[in-house]
Amino acid sequence: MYRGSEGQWAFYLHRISGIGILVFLVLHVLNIASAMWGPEVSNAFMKFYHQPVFQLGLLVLIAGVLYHGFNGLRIILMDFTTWGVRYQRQLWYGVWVLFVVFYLPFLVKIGGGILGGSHGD
Amino acid sequence: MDPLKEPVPVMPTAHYAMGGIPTTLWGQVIKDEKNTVVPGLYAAGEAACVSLHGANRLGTNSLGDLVVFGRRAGIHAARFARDADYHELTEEHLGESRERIERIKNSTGKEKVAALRAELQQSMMDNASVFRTGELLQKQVEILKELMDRYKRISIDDKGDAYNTELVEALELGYLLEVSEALVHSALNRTESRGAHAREDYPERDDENWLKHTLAYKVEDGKVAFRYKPVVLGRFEPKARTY
Amino acid sequence: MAIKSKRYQEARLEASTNLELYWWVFMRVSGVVLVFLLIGHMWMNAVLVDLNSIDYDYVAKRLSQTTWKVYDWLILALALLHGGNGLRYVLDDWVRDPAKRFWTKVVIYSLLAFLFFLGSLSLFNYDYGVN
Amino acid sequence: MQVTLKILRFDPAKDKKPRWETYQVEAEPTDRVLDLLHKVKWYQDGSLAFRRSCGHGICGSDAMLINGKNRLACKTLVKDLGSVITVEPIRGLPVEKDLIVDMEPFFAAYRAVKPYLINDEPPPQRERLQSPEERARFDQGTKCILCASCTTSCPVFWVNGTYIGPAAIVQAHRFIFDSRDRGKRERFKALGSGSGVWRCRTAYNCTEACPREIPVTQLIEEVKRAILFDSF
Repeated sequence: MYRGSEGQWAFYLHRISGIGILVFLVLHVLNIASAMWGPEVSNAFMKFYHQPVFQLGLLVLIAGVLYHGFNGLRIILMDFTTWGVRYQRQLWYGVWVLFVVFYLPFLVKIGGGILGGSHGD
Repeated sequence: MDPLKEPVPVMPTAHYAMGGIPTTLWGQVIKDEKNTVVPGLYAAGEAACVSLHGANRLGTNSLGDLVVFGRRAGIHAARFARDADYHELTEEHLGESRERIERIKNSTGKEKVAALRAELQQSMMDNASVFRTGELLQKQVEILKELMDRYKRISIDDKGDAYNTELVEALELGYLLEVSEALVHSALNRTESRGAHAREDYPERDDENWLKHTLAYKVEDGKVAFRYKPVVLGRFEPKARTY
Repeated sequence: MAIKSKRYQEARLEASTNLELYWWVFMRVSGVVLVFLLIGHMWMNAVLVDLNSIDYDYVAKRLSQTTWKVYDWLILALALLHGGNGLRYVLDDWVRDPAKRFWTKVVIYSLLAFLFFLGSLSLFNYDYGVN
Repeated sequence: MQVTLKILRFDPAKDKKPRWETYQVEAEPTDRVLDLLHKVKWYQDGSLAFRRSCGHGICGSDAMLINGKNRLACKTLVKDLGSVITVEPIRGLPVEKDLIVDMEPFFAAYRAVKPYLINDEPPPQRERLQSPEERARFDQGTKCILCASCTTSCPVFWVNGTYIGPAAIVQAHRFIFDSRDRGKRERFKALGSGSGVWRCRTAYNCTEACPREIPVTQLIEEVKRAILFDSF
């Protein structure tokens, strides 16, 4: 593995999270669109997705969205300011600070749900 | 490194090789004192000697060699290539070069290129440096004879054809030896001091006998013959360096 | 790169249009918008409500309001375009064989177009029995 | 000190794929990696092949992947690496032999950005004058020695062989921002294509690899903005 530093990992994570989000988007749209076939089909789908393993997956997804989004803002700052490139490292750490701040509520709520065993019914 | 805590490493390097393959103002190689051109052969840069610098060459002076005479040589060579016809290239033409390569590749001698080169460098540094004497140079003549002899018994590990840099280094050592021979014999021959050639046994410049270029010709290993070419003086006459 | 492409696909990669520039700008503009839309979307559906209580009725009630229809459709459209183009970058990087790359793209673009059609349909063309 | 030198070797005449070879070398902490390679080549295994020329970080011929990073062998000291040193050829270019790679794709990209002054206006009576500020605008790019450390450290270049690469973009920058040059539109053509500057993903490996300390990513971003503002 090439021993690159922050920038390299920022890029790899951005790419992986992006692909992950796109895959989820496919499932999500199919899931919501199932409503067109009426309450029975739709509720069956939803119940399936309410299993804890998918909740964990959802936590990973939310992490991906938050990272991809905040790092995307970092990229925009680097592209359109004269100082962004110079402070790319600090900006990346800033991305993680924002990430933690925004991720905690999701972690508490969804994580609590998984541990609390409420599976929607 | 921190110069307050450790000594600064200092390493001498070869700054520039003065002299070289004599050329015309267009970079064409000339082979004798009558400026006879070798058609189609060009030299430029440090390898060449348009005699731009006189008997001493100062830092960055070689820019002139590159920017002016490199360009002129390129222009002339391109012109020559456009008008010239191809020569028939036969096995016979390749013979000598191929033989040289095959001899090194197939040799089972015990001499190693790196060791021989290190000896050559050290002895040239000791005996044919900036300040030289007849005695030291004579000693170096003998050392070169011996090194030339041992060079015939070098062998290499790499027998391959692709990027055989070991073979290249072996060939280069042969050329280094030949250039060293030309340098040492010429320096021994020139019994005066001029520019960067400082003979401690002949400290004065001698324009009467030595205001001329030396052309060195290899006769056989350890034997060099000389011819001389007049110096073309322009607006500036040689003067003693008194500062 | 000097012209050395042997296939149409490679030639297009080397062609000099402003297309790549426009996509580059789009990625940044859509990215900024998506960050806010998605954080809002996730916050509303995973923090403000219990995720596990979401069922047909919840979705139906939500999607009966035009605001959320437009909001969700904006996410759908921008995310598909942003993600689709991102995937194109990835494929251009990772799939070197031009023929393979071409067919992978055909399949993926078709899938994304189908998703867009399906998603839009479920958002606008269906009233979920709530009026 | 004793140094264990691991070199990724490849001989096209014998090997199907590269293999690791280990050498024990006696070294001073102030020795350069190039010195170690010479010790191996001259006194242990003459078949080891690598490029080097000036040995002073100017000619740009001995860029290698040393302990996981692209560096010049002639500027990297043993004391900064420790007693186990791995040396591999730079990535993304075809290996010819051992540490020697085929640089042709690299130079093809270099030629594509027309790295020379373009100006059709009739030459002035004397020089084309330039203020110190105008000269400073492109100063950083002039330090490039074309060693390919940046381009071959780029994660996009490794997987996408058609990407023009940081080095070529730095060279383009050097002329785009030269007040005497009139050829930026021609360069934008090469840079604006699918394999051009928009492929850059700002991973910063190039900036960190540059032995001349050129802020490569910053120059690339400046080129992006130059094309952007030129088009809108």
